[in-house]
Amino acid sequence: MSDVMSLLVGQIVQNRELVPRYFFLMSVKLPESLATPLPGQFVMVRVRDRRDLLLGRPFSIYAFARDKTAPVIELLYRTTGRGTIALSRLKSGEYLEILGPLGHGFDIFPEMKKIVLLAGGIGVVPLSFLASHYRKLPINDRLRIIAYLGAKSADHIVGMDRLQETCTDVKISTDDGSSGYHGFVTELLADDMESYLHGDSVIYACGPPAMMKRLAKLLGDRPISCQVSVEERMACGVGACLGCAIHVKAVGDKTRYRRACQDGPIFDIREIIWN
Amino acid sequence: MSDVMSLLVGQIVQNRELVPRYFFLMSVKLPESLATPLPGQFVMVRVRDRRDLLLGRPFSIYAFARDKTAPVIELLYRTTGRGTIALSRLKSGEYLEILGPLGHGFDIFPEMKKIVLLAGGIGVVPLSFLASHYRKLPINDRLRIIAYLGAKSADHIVGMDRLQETCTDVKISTDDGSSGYHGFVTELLADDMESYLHGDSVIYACGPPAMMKRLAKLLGDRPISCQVSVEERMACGVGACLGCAIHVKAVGDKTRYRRACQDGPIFDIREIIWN
Amino acid sequence: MKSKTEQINNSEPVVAVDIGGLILKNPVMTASGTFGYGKEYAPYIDLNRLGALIVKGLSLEPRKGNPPPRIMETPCGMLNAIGMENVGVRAFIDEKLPFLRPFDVAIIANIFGETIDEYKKIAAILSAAEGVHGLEINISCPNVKKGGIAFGAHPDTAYEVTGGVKSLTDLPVIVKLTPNAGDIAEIAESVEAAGADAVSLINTLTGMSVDVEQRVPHLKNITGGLSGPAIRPIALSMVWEVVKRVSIPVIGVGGIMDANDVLEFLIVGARAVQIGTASFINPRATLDILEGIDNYLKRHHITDINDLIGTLRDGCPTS
Amino acid sequence: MKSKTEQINNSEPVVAVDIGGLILKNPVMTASGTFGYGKEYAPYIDLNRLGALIVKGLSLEPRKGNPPPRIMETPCGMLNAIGMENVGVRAFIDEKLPFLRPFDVAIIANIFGETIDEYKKIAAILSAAEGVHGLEINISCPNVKKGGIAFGAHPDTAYEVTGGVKSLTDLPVIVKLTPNAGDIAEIAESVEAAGADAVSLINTLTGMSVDVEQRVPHLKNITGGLSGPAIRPIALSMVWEVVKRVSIPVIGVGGIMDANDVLEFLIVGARAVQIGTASFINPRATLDILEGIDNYLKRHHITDINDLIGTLRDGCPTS
Ligand SMILES: Cc1cc2nc3c(=O)[nH]c(=O)nc-3n(C[C@H](O)[C@H](O)[C@H](O)COP(=O)(O)OP(=O)(O)OC[C@H]3O[C@@H](n4cnc5c(N)ncnc54)[C@H](O)[C@@H]3O)c2cc1C
Ligand SMILES: Cc1cc2nc3c(=O)[nH]c(=O)nc-3n(C[C@H](O)[C@H](O)[C@H](O)COP(=O)(O)OP(=O)(O)OC[C@H]3O[C@@H](n4cnc5c(N)ncnc54)[C@H](O)[C@@H]3O)c2cc1C
Ligand SMILES: Cc1cc2nc3c(=O)[nH]c(=O)nc-3n(C[C@H](O)[C@H](O)[C@H](O)COP(=O)(O)O)c2cc1C
Ligand SMILES: Cc1cc2nc3c(=O)[nH]c(=O)nc-3n(C[C@H](O)[C@H](O)[C@H](O)COP(=O)(O)O)c2cc1C
Ligand code: FES
Ligand code: FES
Repeated sequence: MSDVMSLLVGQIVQNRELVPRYFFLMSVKLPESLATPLPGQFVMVRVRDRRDLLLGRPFSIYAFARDKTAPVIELLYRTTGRGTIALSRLKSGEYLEILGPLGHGFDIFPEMKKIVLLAGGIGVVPLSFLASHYRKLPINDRLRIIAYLGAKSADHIVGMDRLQETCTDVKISTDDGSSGYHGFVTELLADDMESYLHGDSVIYACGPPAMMKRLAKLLGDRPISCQVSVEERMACGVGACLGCAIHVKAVGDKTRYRRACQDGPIFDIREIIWN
Repeated sequence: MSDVMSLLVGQIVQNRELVPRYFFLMSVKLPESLATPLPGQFVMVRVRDRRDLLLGRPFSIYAFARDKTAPVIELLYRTTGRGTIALSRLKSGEYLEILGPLGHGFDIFPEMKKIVLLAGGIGVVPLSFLASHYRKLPINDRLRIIAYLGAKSADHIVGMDRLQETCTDVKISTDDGSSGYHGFVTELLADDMESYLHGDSVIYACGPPAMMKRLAKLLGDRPISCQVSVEERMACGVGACLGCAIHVKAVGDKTRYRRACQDGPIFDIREIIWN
Repeated sequence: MKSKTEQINNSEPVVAVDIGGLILKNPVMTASGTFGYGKEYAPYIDLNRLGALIVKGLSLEPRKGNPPPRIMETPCGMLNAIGMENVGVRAFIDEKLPFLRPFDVAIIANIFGETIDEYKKIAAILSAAEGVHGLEINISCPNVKKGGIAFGAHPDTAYEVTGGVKSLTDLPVIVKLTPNAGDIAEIAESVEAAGADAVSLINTLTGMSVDVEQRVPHLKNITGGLSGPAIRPIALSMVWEVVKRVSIPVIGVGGIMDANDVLEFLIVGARAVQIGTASFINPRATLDILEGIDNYLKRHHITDINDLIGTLRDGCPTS
Repeated sequence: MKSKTEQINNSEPVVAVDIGGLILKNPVMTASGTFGYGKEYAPYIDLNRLGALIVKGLSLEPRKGNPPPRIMETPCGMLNAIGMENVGVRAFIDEKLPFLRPFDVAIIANIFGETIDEYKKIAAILSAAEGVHGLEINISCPNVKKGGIAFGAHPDTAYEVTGGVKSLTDLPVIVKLTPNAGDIAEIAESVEAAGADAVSLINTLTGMSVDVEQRVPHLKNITGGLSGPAIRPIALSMVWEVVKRVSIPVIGVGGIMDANDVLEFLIVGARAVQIGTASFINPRATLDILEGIDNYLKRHHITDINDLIGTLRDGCPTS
């Protein structure tokens, strides 16, 4: 039965406030049976015994390590509602219910030379994991990883430290100009876009819908592939409830819905209909 | 506004397992505005933010102290369901919502010489507080407090230590004979009953309905007054919902319902209709 | 521009609402049966601050109520089968109303009967009493003359009760609707036609819970009424249905715990709300909610709460 | 005596139940729409261990479903407005059924249509397919011919759909009842008269929730169906009403999270249960529940689960 997946009980190793009442970094120790997660995959997280917080909350995996004692995953999250606030109050030693890893990870292109990451706010999470994954590949030597990191303001920048370890270059933008480029992170990318159109680059992006929409427009049909991680409310996380519908293009002029969880959360940006 | 009562936020000072997975002793630090509780009064306790555990849980007050920093109440509780299990998992430093003290306390009879306490299991809680209250009265010197403590078995005896400090005598019975008298605690009391019928004694009792019913029968119309603390499910604790109905005798042959919370939880044993 | 915003921020928003001619200071009322006769909560809150105080349901004669256990907790909710215990309308006037009269708050008497005649008698008695500002008719009760089916289950019986009461009182009449009927909006239309000044909804949903170890219902009465946050989404959707069908004010009730919940009902179109089970959990719930509403109105630069009512937009949240 | 007790404790209790001629290994089924087409949960549990597997609701033609957001959490519950997205009955047979056939588990197809004719066509197609062991008719769907009111809202339309499907199939037919009708027991009687082999209840209750910051509904569809533990007391009381009125098997659905919840339904009189939302929270919920039931039966020395069904006693818990 060891290859059967199941809901796992994880124990919190650490739950640290990075930006007060806003960003938290949590590491969770899990049973050996946890499958090795791929960058872009996510987990459904529940606080044990909390029937009022009924559904699991989806979180991308920020980092993974299989240390001597057990597998440990790291989550980086923002408190936005009841569930994440409840999470932020948990202390090390407490238990969580974790389902995953779920969904498909990012496609890896070992033939590329430049890996471009576009992160809006908390969107840095799967991209940071992806960067460290690329760095572990044998192609590492010739690989340039350039990260564009957008935030509301200087004190809302999160994930910088890790990116600086794995990326060749990290470029910052803030909406209020308090750090780096003053404006949207997509504009920052736009300035460099030409240099990525030589068939040796790929873009990975994750961020708020507005950013994704701008990016889609910016890319148009320029010759570069781009994968994005999308967010939609989820109930099951495994493709059964059809709750997490993402509007995508289908054959001809038609459109259809795909499941963010099972068919995603990684999609080709050009497949998605942004509205 | 300081004399207006309100829902208080208490902080757990200690939450200790006395009998594994069964009895717990909790002390809670409360704001200065807490009114001084009387023996027999209770509090409604809620775990903060737990909408699934919607209603407060009523608990008699086990002890009270107004130490240098703040008032502290002690609760002694048994885990029986979701609410008490959730309570038992809380750690010191965590917060509770507390309403109270509520209800009426036991009547105090300073003219009595013998105070007889009859406790079944967790029923020891309000009686132990009562004993220490009597001990603080100026009549202390001439006061004999005799406690009869019934439990399932030796390892389910709880509250002994405190009773031994405050009582002249503590008599034990267990259902299985593993400690003290083998049988029901009411039988133990029955043996001594004659000595309490001289107008200088009063009985206070708290325990499971079966014990209370036996006691009522044992007392019949013997010349001794007896006050009991009753239990019934509660929603508001303040007399508004009428949820906590206790069936009592009314004028003539009639019966009516009274509220365990506001009209009790202390009643004259002879008022109640045990069924 | 900035100075204007500041001005708005500093001045208190208008929160008074008009319920069929009864002007309430604010839209927050207590729900019948969850606030006793008012006195029980007087040690906890200043009753003058409430929009209205609705008392426990009153019958013509005193009622003893159901045998215990009468309540049970359920996931995010509670069941109750109090059995309509109350002191009766005359004892209410003699023993309970004198305590309430000095307060500057609208007192609404919730009433119920087993026949239309009973409803009418109670209404007449209360209308003659000083210090009652409105009536709320609970039509969830079984109609003994029509085989025990609730008055509120059929448009015609609901119409009759409402019309009967209206013919005997000058007080504003709120009809409280039950969710256990087929089409609640149809009943609402019917009581509007009968002259109701407002409708309130929802009363509790019939529910049940069982002790599996002993194989007995948790309530002696077997079934009870479900209230609390569990039912809020149901109440909200019923209010949404009803506001589209009637033009009299709609009062939202069901599972409201905080200001956010109240705002949902107002945005959907409720003119006022009632706080029930929440008062059990926090006696100050009504006033905490009022503060929360005030903050919201200020934050959103809404100067009059009536400008918020019924402003649900189409579309979906953008994030 | 002691050796007898031990013997009982050691032998496995009988848990098979008979649902209108369909013998299920045990009374635990998956609820339609909460278990996909079965395959989605195959990595998590051994499908062979289920009492029955009910697939996502099927229509004659594929359906795209509603625009997102489609779901929202509520206190102890969730709202969904999937909009009946499904691959259509033919693609189900061609693409989904082959995966399920090798399993030794009763496969029940949940079906819905907008006209009686559609229901009949789907039933006929499925009856001809190998590997479908029963049909569950979802009558919560709006009847386009009768002004969009749900088939399940009226005894006559419920009767017609049931009779129509029964005339075209030899498979056992379960009719799934909606709680959004006035008197659910009346509908149950009506579908029993039309030949239903069993009824299942409840489907979701209509609910709603609003984002007060943006003043938009949380669901793009505005309203959705409420499921999860919040509705359990309501489902249980409806099952209790229905078992008193029909003699066909009743299947309990609504808010079941654990074995204790299942036992409540069985004790009240349900012959089997369906697990819905709980599978989202724990993919193994059905099997964990089975283990819990087994423990209970052993602890209570019940050798056949059928001896537990409908054994609710009068009176109240003694403690
Ligand atoms: C694949 C995926 C990966 C994600 N990765 C991260 C991450 O690494 N870090 C992080 O901070 N957040 C991440 N999110 C968003 C995160 O799931 C939500 O912020 C979280 O669910 C909010 O829960 P809440 O109870 O605090 O908010 P509430 O608004 O109270 O939640 C109510 C309901 O809405 C759902 N919900 C609310 N916002 C979102 C959202 N943006 N996406 C999906 N569901 C939502 C909740 O899950 C819940 O069911 C991810 C979402 C998805 C789909
Ligand atoms: C005045 C009073 C004083 C009490 N003092 C103590 C005490 O000092 N120590 C102690 O251990 N217990 C005491 N109890 C009992 C205690 O309230 C219950 O054990 C507790 O509420 C059980 O909650 P639960 O969630 O664990 O149980 P569950 O059975 O899961 O609770 C479900 C619901 O039933 C109610 N309930 C269950 N059992 C009881 C009960 N016996 N009395 C009242 N409500 C109940 C709960 O409050 C809750 O609303 C007292 C009860 C009353 C009325
Ligand atoms: C204990 C209790 C007693 C109630 N008594 C009455 C009543 O006498 N008359 C009435 O119209 N509604 C009564 N109700 C219903 C409430 O007024 C309200 O409609 C319902 O509880 C839903 O609101 P809530 O979820 O905020 O509690 C009672 C509810 C509870 C919980
Ligand atoms: C996401 C979702 C989709 C559903 N789809 C269907 C469906 O297609 N057909 C149907 O008859 N019921 C459907 N239901 C209702 C469930 O089968 C079940 O009746 C309801 O959810 C109550 O059970 P629960 O509280 O255990 O979830 C659906 C429920 C959910 C939550
Ligand atoms: S979350 Fe259930 S299908 Fe995606
Ligand atoms: S608990 Fe509400 S009246 Fe006693």
